[in-house]
Amino acid sequence: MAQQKIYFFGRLAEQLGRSREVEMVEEPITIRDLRVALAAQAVDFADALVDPRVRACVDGVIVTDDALVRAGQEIAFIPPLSGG
Amino acid sequence: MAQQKIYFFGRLAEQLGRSREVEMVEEPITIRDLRVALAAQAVDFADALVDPRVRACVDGVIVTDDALVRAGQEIAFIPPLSGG
Amino acid sequence: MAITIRLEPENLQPDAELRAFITSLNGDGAVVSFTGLMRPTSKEGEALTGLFLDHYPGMTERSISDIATDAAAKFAVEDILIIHRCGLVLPGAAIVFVATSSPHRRAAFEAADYLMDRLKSDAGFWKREDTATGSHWIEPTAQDAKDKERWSNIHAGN
Amino acid sequence: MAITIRLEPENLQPDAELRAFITSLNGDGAVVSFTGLMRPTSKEGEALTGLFLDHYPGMTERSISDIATDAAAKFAVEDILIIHRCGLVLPGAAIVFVATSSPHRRAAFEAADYLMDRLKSDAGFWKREDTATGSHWIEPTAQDAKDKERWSNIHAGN
Repeated sequence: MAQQKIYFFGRLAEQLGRSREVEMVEEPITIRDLRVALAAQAVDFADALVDPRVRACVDGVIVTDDALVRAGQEIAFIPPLSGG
Repeated sequence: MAQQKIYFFGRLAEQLGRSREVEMVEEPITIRDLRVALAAQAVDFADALVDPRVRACVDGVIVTDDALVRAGQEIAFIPPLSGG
Repeated sequence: MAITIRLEPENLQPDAELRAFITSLNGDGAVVSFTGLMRPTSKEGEALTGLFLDHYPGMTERSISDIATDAAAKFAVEDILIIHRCGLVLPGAAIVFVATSSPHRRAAFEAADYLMDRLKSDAGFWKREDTATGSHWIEPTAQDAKDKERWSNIHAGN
Repeated sequence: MAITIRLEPENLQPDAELRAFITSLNGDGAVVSFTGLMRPTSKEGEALTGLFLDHYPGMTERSISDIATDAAAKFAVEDILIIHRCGLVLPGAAIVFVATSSPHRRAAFEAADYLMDRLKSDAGFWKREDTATGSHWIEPTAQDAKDKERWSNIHAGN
């Protein structure tokens, strides 16, 4: 089972820290399933992960919940952008 | 008969110099009559004075040919403005 | 044609940036700049002690670069410079500096205006307003979305 | 609200002017600047050695001041700065620098755009283009008149 770093930005980074090490229980996995798996592992960021306004980024690109992700890719969860 | 300085700008200043001393044969006088009087006194700027695109300024304000001017006011003839 | 993008973590000096931009030009006649300064109060009128801009390295630069590329495609501009602060900005300090150049001024004005509307809604930042009594994270406003929409129906063929 | 107008006979430095303008602001968030640089060729493509701007002291300043006052009445801007070269300008040097500030960027952009359109057609200058083989005086173009007209039907009620 691979260790995986998950990054957070904005409000989420303030609440949860800049990143967390989690277990990738299976892979490839959809973002939708990853949210559920991570929420079970890390109770304190369950709220963030189930909020549909919080979106996932894979390798720096915002993706939908259907996107597949593998261990070793850069994974982040981000709140709505504020703009510049 | 009063001495009067007439100023020129742009192309006219290049052709005629920055200013000329002339005689105010009568006053007040309309710009229209002043053009004729000055053209008779100063042959080299007759062409400039009869050109309708060359306009008169009195005390720094562009005026029509009907405007009356007196000796002692600041009088200038200007070619069309180039803008900034 | 040159596009330059920079995230500035420390101190953004609009005058030095304008000088460097003008010095780098190659015969263009028109330069438009926009400087966005941190206002000392929030939209609600609270006094602000700071504005924190969080960013996602790589993703944020790409979001700005995409905006600049879109502007270059839409308008007949020669050079585009975008410098955006990240980190903590203090009241009165510059948050963003944008400069555009073109042979004629219309394109330079339009491109700078467009860049700002896009940056305001699409740049990859998370902003937190700090007051003496607390802080809160802010989201794009309806006005930002409306400003961006100004550009959706024009220049469509360009 | 402050309007500042200056004729500059020697050397116009956009960066220093932008710095001074920003330093003088009182909490405004948006600053737009326009810098007009002398292009090295005429509209007809001849290489230029210089551009001479003749002016009528007093009248020229008043023409610029009137334009600034009109802009202040039309747009919700706070401060307006216009610095215009007079005398001999060399290729690549700045001819005009305009800066506007306002709480929100739309007014600052519109006012700067308006000021330039008006200055181009209504500022009290006579311009002579110098080439290696001679020089000629230039008159406002049809494009300048058209640019100025852009503003005649909008903001009529403001």
